[in-house]
Amino acid sequence: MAVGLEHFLILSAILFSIGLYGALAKRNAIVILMSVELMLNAVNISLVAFWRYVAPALMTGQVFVIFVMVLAAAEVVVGLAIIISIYRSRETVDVEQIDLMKW
Amino acid sequence: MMPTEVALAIILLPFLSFAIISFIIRPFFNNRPQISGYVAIASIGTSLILSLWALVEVIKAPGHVLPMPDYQWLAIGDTAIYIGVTVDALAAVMLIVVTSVSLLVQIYSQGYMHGDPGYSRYFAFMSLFTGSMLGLVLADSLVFLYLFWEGVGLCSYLLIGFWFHKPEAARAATKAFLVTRIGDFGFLAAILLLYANTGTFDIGELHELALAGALGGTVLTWAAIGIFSGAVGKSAQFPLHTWLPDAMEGPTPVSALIHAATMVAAGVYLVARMFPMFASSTEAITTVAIIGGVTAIFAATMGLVMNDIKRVLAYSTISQLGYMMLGLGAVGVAVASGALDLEHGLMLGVAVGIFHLFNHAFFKALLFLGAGSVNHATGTFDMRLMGGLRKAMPWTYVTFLIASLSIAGIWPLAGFWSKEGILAESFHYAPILFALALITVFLTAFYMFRVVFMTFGGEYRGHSQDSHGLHESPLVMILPMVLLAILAVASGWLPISEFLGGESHSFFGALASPMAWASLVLAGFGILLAYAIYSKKWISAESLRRAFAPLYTLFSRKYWFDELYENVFVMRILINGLFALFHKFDDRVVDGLVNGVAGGTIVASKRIRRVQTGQLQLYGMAIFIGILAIVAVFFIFG
Amino acid sequence: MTILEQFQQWLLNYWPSWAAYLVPALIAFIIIVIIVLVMVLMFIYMERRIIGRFQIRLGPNRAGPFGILQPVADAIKVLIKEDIVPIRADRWVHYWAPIITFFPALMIFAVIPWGQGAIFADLNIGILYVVAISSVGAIGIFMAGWGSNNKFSLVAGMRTIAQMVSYEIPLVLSIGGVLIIAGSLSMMDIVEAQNVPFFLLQPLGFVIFFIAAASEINRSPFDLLEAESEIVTGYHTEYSGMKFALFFFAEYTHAFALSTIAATLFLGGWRFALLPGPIWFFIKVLLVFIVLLWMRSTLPRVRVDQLMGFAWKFLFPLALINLFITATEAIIWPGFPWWLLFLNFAIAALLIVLWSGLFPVPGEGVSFKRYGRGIAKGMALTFKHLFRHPITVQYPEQRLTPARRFRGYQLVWYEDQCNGCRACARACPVSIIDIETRKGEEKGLVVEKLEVDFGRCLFCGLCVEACPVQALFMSRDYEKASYRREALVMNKEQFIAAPDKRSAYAYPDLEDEMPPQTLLAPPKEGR
Amino acid sequence: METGIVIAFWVLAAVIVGAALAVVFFRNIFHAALFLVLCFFTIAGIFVILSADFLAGAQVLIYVGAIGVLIIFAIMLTRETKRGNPSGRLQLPALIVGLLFLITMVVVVVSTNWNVVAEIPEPTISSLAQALFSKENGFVLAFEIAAALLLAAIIGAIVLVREK
Repeated sequence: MAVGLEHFLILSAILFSIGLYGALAKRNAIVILMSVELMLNAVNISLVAFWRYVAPALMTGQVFVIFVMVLAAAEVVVGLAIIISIYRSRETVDVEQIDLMKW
Repeated sequence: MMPTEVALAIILLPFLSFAIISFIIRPFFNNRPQISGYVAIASIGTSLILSLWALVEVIKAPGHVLPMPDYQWLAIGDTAIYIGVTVDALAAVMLIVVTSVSLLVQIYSQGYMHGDPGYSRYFAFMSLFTGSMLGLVLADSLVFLYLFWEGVGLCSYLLIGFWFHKPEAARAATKAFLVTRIGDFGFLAAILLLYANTGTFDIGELHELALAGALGGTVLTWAAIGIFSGAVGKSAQFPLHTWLPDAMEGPTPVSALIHAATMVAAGVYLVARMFPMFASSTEAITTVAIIGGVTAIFAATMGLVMNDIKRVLAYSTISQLGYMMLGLGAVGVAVASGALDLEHGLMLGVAVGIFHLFNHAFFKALLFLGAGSVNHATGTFDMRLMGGLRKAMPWTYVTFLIASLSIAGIWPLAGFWSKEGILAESFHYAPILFALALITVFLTAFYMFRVVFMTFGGEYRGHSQDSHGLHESPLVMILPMVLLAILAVASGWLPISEFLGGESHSFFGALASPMAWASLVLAGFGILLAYAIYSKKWISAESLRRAFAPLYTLFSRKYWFDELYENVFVMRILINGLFALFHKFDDRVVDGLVNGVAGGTIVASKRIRRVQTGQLQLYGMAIFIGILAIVAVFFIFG
Repeated sequence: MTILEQFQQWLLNYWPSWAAYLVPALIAFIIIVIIVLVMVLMFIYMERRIIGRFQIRLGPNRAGPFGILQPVADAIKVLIKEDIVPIRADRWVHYWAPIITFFPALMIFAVIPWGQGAIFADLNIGILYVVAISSVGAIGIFMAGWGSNNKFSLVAGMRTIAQMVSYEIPLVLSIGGVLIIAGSLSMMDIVEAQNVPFFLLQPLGFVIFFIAAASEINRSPFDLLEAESEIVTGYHTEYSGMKFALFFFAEYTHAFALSTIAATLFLGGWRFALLPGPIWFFIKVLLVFIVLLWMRSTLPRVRVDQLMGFAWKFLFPLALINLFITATEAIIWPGFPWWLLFLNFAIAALLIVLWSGLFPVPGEGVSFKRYGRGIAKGMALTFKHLFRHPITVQYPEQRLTPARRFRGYQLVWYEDQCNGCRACARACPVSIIDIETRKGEEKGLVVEKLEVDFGRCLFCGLCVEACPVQALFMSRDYEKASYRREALVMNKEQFIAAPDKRSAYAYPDLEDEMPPQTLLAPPKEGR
Repeated sequence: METGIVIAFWVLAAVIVGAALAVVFFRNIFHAALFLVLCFFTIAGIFVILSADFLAGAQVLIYVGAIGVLIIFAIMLTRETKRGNPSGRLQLPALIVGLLFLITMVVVVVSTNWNVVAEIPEPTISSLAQALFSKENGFVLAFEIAAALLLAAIIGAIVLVREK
């Protein structure tokens, strides 16, 4: 049994769903951030898999992965900065207690 | 052949300097404001040179018209609005007037405005104004023209209220703006009316239509009257004259440039530009003529009794503008009645009016600059606190005197020629107006020399301690005055009239006509009277005042026009009448509607806002549920 | 086609493919591990010896010839120690930390070209792989800091992360210059490209790389994460035994790895005249390492904020500028002719001087005028020491002659001189001299018993001074110890006169017959 | 070779999924973060299998070396480990949504027939560089924008975090 495109896609699907669950269910902002990272990585896997199996000729898939990485880095930097400053002001990173933006 | 870009450059240069001053110099070099002065002067100087070039080209050009292409400005559906510039004789002359006077005035302002905190702002506005005025002059379509028309209106507002910290200045600015707005409304209405009927804004086409009679009589009349109302507003003609005297709150150079030489003349220019249209409607042109005549004499009478030198000059400006209108009107009436053949008549009318405008620009600007210089020395505009400045400031005195003689129409100064032309035409075609004109000549001479004698003759009547502080103004102010004085003497000798298509007049031959003598005699009489009263005190002003008490009060209270407008129109009719109604309507209906809607929204949002839990995860959940839903839809129906 | 691959190809003829691929790989791996182990032990030895020489000491020289077995002894010592885990520690993290610290350092060697074709895997992302892997080590160290539940370790961990993240940037940027010239990421290609060693074409890059690397592997002067004076011994305070050994090992492996990388990227790898490649390679590696030691033995540790400031305000901009300049040169002179090195050296010197001028001395930055010259002087001094003779005294074989008036252990007593006047006993402030006399027949008094309790002696020498007949002397003997208290009580038999033992204390006229005092070790037999 | 890849894939996949689950379900955030790092690392392995070598390196460098470290750092700055890693009110619905999502994606993946091409791509760095930087049909603009984005992010982070 050879490993095909579907394997990688399903792997990324699983990873994505796990990340999704974490992002939706967890209360600690940092864990949510980590889950988001998981989702991004899942996307990367599927992108690379598509590149490898569908269009090895043009590098668009890999280029996209690179940009995803850049975005992930930026997102993590800003996100953690926000979390830390929230922690400074409110002594918590529990998203259920950070609801200043409700009605 | 002159490229179109040059014509555009003439307009754009001042705008450029405005931009430079207000966006670069004011923010970044505010500590060295004089730069902005230099920038403005450089730009306007360049446009002056270009205008001279344009003039030369026009003179060389056949029919004195330079063909210029039009540019599509905007297209609404399939109707495109074209804008472009016309450089013909009229425009060329106006260009020279505007640029030269503006240049001199700005040079003068360097001295006058020196050390003013708003120095840069001042020059920015001046540049903006000059640009708008040039655009107004060169515009060949009514839309374009109206654009710049409002532009100059704005600039005049800004510059009248330049010292906005003075409440009366601010009030005067508002007043000027509103009063002219009334006229502009008529103008705009006329433009729309014309467009509705002809489908074009292009002045040339409109003229052709008008002369061909394609434009219906009433429409034409109303359009012309509407346009004229705009002119009335800008040139402060009879019903709407009240703003100009108050406009003297602005800096004196502003008054010299805007409220004497150029902007107020824009009304006259407008009538001249649209002259064929006026000339083809008897009612319209008659209105012009009558309004002009009435304004001329009626403003002059008020000028008799003012004590504020600038106000006197303001009234004289109004009356002189009336004069020009009168000239245009007189010829126009003749043309309309067919007493004068068409194209010669058209030429003639424009020539008569604009020639006087041309001369008037110079000597009136000079008069204002003189007043400014006097004020620079004495710090007041009240003539009762002046006197005896002849010795203190000889240059100002001489130039002012020349200007006064010129405006009084003394041969061979500039004023004489144009005034004589107007008198001649009005004599031929409109005797009644001629009578008014003659009286005005007398009055003009009288009040001008009243000013001269009260200001420069006799002894200094101001506070004695600063009598020795009197001094001549700096060179930068004197120089433009001298130049203007030369123009005020010589501008009449230029063949402007023929250039515009009017009759030529030989230098001495003019003295042959009785008209000239009549005006000269009247003017001389006026001067003598003034001399008798205000210089030699043979006749005491007091006794005269007592003798003509009712008239005096009438004049000095400006025929109660301000009160009329303030109390009757504004207070009674508008505020207590119309506006009250509107207010009720607003209160009941509009607000009711709005509040109802708002109330509803509030009530609804009280419920709906519960959705906004502020829990990011809930939102994310919603998003993904949505995605799932979409996918499901695809699976089911796709 | 590396040697390994050739081997695999050859094996494919005989073995099934998986074995043919796996076995040689394993062998190569083992070889590399062995090389690393040996080199690391050698590094540890070298470090101690060479730093010793830099500081005019002898390093450890007892275990084995020239003390070459010292690291082995240390290893054994460490390995048989008890493995202590703090009670409140996060055992799991505490356990994995040393492994995660060690393995990245080991994995780096997968792409190091030891010689022509002698490379484990010639990845075409070689240097990227190196950078990526070496950035993993930080996590291990941080795990150690966190896991051992000790605030000093935690602080060390924080410092490490901050330091590594900061210095990784100039490191990578300085490598970028090399990559531009070489036009490839593969280590092999980079070595092949170095007809002129890149430290000539990239002087500034080399300096930056070297400093950043020294900081990456936490060598002094950047060894803040184990600043004894501030945070006990940093992240491995709570480690002992095997785990500590792993950390220790990892540190030297890392040092070795970065030396090899420096040799590969900037010093032309295994390429040089006559000698075979690998030898040159190791020579260069040792050279780099020795420079590291040189720095360590010279420069004091920097302060943490200075550390950050140095990375961000000095190295980072300079690395950027260097990259820019290199790229420009790549556009103008694509071939990178050799004479470019003069230009680059000039640029480097200029940039360093100018940029350091940006930091005024009172501020936190470096200023070339002050610190640059200071550092240069220090390095020069330690370098001179390298050739000086060590002053260490090899004690048992080698002794120092004490001062001539040394008031040493025990007394020297001339019985025939003594007249038993007991002056010494009376003079002794602690009265430890117990002397008994009896009437003698041929002379006055005969000393029956003379006992001194040297357990209480002050060596004040008053007894000697008090002796009227020059019968009592201090001795120059300083090495006497005994396990039993009684042995310290000495009697007159032990005081028998030995002229060579007596000290000139209180008898200046004896001085000239005595050997001069020796302070440093005598030149010749210093080993 | 092929079998090796297969084995590697299954091992890596198992590790990835396990680590991801650990990230989500571990009580100790620090451990969760470490498993996140492990997950990143193994994903780099997956990239290697997919013969995207450069991406593998970049993955390790960026995710393990930078992002992982940052997250650990943040965990330590916000001392939340005592509170552990609790689940919120949405735990169950989140689980359901996640599972549904997984199912849909798997279904989609399986039901689509991908036109897979057989060719094995050669080492990709140079072609990747071409794709990134070549002026025509390259991603230069996007690249520059990404750089600008990073700069903005850095500055924003500094502004956010530093004490006034």
